[in-house]
Amino acid sequence: MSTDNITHTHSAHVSHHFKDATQEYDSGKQGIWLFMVTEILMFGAVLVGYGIFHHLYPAMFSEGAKQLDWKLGFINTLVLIFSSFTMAISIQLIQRNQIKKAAMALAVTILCGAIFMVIKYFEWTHKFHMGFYPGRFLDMAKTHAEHANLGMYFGFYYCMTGLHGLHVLIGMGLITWLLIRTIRGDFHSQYWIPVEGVGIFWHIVDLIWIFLFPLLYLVG
Amino acid sequence: MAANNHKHDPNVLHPHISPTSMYLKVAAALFGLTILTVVAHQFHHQLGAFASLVAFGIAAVKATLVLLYFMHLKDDNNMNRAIFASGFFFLIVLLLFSVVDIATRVTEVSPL
Amino acid sequence: MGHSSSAHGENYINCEKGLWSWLTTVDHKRIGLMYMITVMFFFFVGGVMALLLRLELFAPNTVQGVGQVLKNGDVYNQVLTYHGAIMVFMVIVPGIPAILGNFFLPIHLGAKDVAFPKINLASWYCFMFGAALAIATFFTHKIDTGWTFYTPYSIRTGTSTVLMVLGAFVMGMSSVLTGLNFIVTVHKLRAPGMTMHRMPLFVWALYSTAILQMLATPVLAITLLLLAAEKLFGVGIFDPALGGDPVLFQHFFWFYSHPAVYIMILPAMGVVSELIAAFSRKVIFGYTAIAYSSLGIAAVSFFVWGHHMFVSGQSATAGIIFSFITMLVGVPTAIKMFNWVATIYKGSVSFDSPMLFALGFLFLFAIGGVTGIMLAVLPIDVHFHDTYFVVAHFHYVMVGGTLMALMGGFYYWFPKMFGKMFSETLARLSFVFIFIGFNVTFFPQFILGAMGMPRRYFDYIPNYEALNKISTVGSWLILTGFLIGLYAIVQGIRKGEKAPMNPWGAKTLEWQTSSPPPHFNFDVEPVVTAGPYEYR
Amino acid sequence: MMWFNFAKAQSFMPTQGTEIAKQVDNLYGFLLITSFIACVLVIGGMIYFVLKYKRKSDNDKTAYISHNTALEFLWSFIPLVIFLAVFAWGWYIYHGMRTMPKDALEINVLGKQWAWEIEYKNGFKAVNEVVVPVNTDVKLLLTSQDVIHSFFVPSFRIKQDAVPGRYTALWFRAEKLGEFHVFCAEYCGTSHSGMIGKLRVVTREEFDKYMEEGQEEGQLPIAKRGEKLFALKACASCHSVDSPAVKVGPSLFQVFGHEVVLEDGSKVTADENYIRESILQPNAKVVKGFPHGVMPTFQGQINENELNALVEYVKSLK
Repeated sequence: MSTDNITHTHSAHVSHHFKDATQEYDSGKQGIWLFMVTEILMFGAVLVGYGIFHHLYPAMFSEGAKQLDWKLGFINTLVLIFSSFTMAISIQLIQRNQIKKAAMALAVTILCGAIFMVIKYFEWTHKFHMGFYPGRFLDMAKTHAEHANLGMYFGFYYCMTGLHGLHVLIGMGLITWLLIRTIRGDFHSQYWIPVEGVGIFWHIVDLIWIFLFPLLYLVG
Repeated sequence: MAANNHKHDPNVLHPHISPTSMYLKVAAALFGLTILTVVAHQFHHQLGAFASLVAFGIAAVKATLVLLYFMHLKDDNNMNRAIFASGFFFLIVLLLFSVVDIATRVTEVSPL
Repeated sequence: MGHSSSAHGENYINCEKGLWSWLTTVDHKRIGLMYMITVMFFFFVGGVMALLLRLELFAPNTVQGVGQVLKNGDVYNQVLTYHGAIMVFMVIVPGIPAILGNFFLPIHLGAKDVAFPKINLASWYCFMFGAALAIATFFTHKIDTGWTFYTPYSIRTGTSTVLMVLGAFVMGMSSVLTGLNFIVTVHKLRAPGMTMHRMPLFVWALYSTAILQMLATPVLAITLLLLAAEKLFGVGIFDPALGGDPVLFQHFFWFYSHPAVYIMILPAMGVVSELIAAFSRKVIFGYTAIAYSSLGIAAVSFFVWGHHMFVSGQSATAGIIFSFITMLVGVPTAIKMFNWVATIYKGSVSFDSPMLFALGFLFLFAIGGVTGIMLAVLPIDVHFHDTYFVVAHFHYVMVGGTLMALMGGFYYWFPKMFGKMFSETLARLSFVFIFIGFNVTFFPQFILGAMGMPRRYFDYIPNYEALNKISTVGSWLILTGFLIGLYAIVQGIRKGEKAPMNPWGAKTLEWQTSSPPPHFNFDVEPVVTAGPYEYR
Repeated sequence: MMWFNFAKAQSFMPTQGTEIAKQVDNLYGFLLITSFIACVLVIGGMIYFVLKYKRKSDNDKTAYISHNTALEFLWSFIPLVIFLAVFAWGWYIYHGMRTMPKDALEINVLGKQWAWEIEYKNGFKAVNEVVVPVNTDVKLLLTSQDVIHSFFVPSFRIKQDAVPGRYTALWFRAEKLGEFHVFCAEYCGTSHSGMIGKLRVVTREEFDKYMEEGQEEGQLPIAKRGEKLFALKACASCHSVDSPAVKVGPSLFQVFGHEVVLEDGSKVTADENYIRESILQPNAKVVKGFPHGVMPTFQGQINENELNALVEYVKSLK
């Protein structure tokens, strides 16, 4: 613990309508968790749809899952977990006032996000190339699809990975903003709530991928 | 963490700082579990119906690790835990009632 | 308390000047007023649409063209869709929480502001942006899906549904942000001594509403996104052509939209609790029951959405379960009604215009409530579903309930918001016109529904003519009432007498700061020692 | 039970065409009366209290009654009991509504924008008219070819959505002879309110005769067949045939042999080939003042014989 360099100037970070730093910190944290609930419900509703249709058309979903390359999904899972680790570490480093290292950790996190997106990009373009478009645009002749409604599987695939990818991009944007502020010296052992907030968001993105990976690539 | 500690000035935060070793251990566990998922998948023909159960069981364990250690729910207050749990609760409600409808659609008789 | 900064005349309105200071403000009071102006504007637009619909229905198109006001069925359907979508997403849902809630929730708690003032402002911009997207469809391809966007119609119709659902999505964001702010404010920013059980019932209602906003809106958001994806990329989830299920769309939609009904009515109930207590000068009867019934309604409302789908092709089993749980939601609602009436008992009742609106609310909500129970009964709903009976029912609840409470609350807090008094005569006159006009408009629609007239009809068989005529005439009375009300407001703001600190003699915290309140609500942070309705 | 019948008379429900309708009306009557009593209690109590406890002076003392547990329990419990009783009653009737009788006469109903297409088991098709024998169990199998519609017979108190991609079912046993309205109760677009059919309840003999006549349809004159087809394909939802009035599309009354102005201002005579082309490729030559792409193409959906019949029918509209 290196909380010894506290000075009272830090309380200048407390907004006017809060009494003290504790109240502000607790409020901020609660707000973030509330927002995460909306994320869970949003993704969860698609998962509910996925679950229902998977149950109705197991063979079709199995055919769809076989078209995906689990190795890419596997690599992406590892990349995201590693980025989650660096994100968590960055907060801990800021709490210990090791700002430079924290900035490094944040930069690595952004890099991991970028790697994830690049792999995703190649996955998607490959699928397009093969004719696996979503829904009714799926090229039945080119893909030799056995099930007439295979497009629905890819509908789910693109919706889920697309929405997730969008979150990765938003997360990368937010972390870039954090990185700039970290380098500028805005964060320290008495003020890190934005880092923690974005961190929780980033972990949620990771968490969702942890479920998407077996759901889309492995189960069939 | 940061619970109102009357001995201290509330204007000074005393975060609960987890050691780096803890993060490393959790990350290693997550990596290991991911590999385990893939290994289990190689035997999905033998596992049959259990294949998806195993895959989601492992995913659930991974998710719990992330929640407890990376997102610090382990050290957080009950309110935030309840808030987060409520999301899953209402998700289950959505699933349950939709399934009740879809699974009992019979045109001939009202079963109840 | 009781210190006043009005001595040197500085308040939240005049502390900063210029349009820019309003557009960049993070003051919850100013944001409340900005919501007020925008919501009033959209209410006007939606109201004009309603008048057009009623005008069209004045007569059936017996001989081609005669009795026809709108060009054809398509135009009618568009007007109907905009009326529904605007009134739901831009007026009733944000109505009370975003205007009165934003303004008074922090003051009621003795706080300086909501927990996240910048997010509060962002929520207003989200609302404006979403509304702009929705209104933009008006200038591209007008939408005609109805506000419910049912698939597969919404996928097949060649209109700009995507833009509209994106608009609703962004407005949903705004709703989520407001809810998030309120929950954290209630949890974390209460003044010393302000325990949860000393909060005014309006705050309890807003708190319950905020929980609904947080938990229900995301599902609507994803449903609308999936609908947009369906329309753009044909993903097939809701499209029967690919094995998708249009009824599943209805499940997802009503998972939000039923709780949304309570998002609309719970704050109104909160306002009414305030009004009844203040104008009876009496402690509210059954504070705990009212407070927890709000939470109860919020919780149970997530389990009843299927009662919108009794004839949709949903299974009989699901229908029966949903009908049963719906009955349970009736109980906390009934409790509130009885508690309000019991509060009046042995009170000292004044008939100031806000109280008239509150009594009007009780009257109309009683009718809306009992017809709601009827609609929850399976075989009755099979007959009434999608008829004018339903239209009448939800207008009794949404307009007779929410809008009456909004008007009542607005007059009640007008002196505090603007520091001026309004003309009591005009306000009462406006009430009389709205109340009578409302009943003339919507009561005949119950009968029309019983007779079997389906809703969303551009034209009807001659049997239904007489009642439709009455209904249309009623809509003109409502218009008159609202115009008088608008005049009363404008006149009050411009020329009203200076308002005292506590014109009604009420006990909640907002009446213990100056009118209008100072920038940070209180000169000295209040310390609370008693409940909100201690009239002894 | 005078008062009960009185309440029902005030309920404005349409004719009771079935036994189920009577059951529904009884429950509705009960609900109306209980609701009325509840409203009188609440609204009456409210009015009585506000008048009795009207403010006399600004210093009125009010009673401090914060709660009353017994009272609160009562007014939670009594409504709960009533609600549950009403639910159980409703459940009983609903069970009857949703349990399909065995050996019922089955009729297929297809909803489409904006007409009901009825198909009997012997292959006879009709549009917007369901004919059923009296005192017979009838089961309707509903589906839709485009969007969701809802088959609603107010006099029978029954309603069921017709959902594309699957079947839903509905049954009734008509007890009264006569004609009843069939409405579409689920919003389905432009002519939603025009999607009105009739349900004709006839005697067994008349029904059998109707079925026979339907089978002899093949021997009708060609223009008559065209007329039937015109109704069957729901052309009548958009084109008027007996007056120049405009519905969704142009009127076909007295069109044949006359010149029509197209959207580019050019003129064309409405001869057989123009009508044929307008049926098969509706967007090829659109009449001035009408939007593109509204009329669906019938290419591949009707055969040459049917096309002939339709052209002949349009020719006959004088």
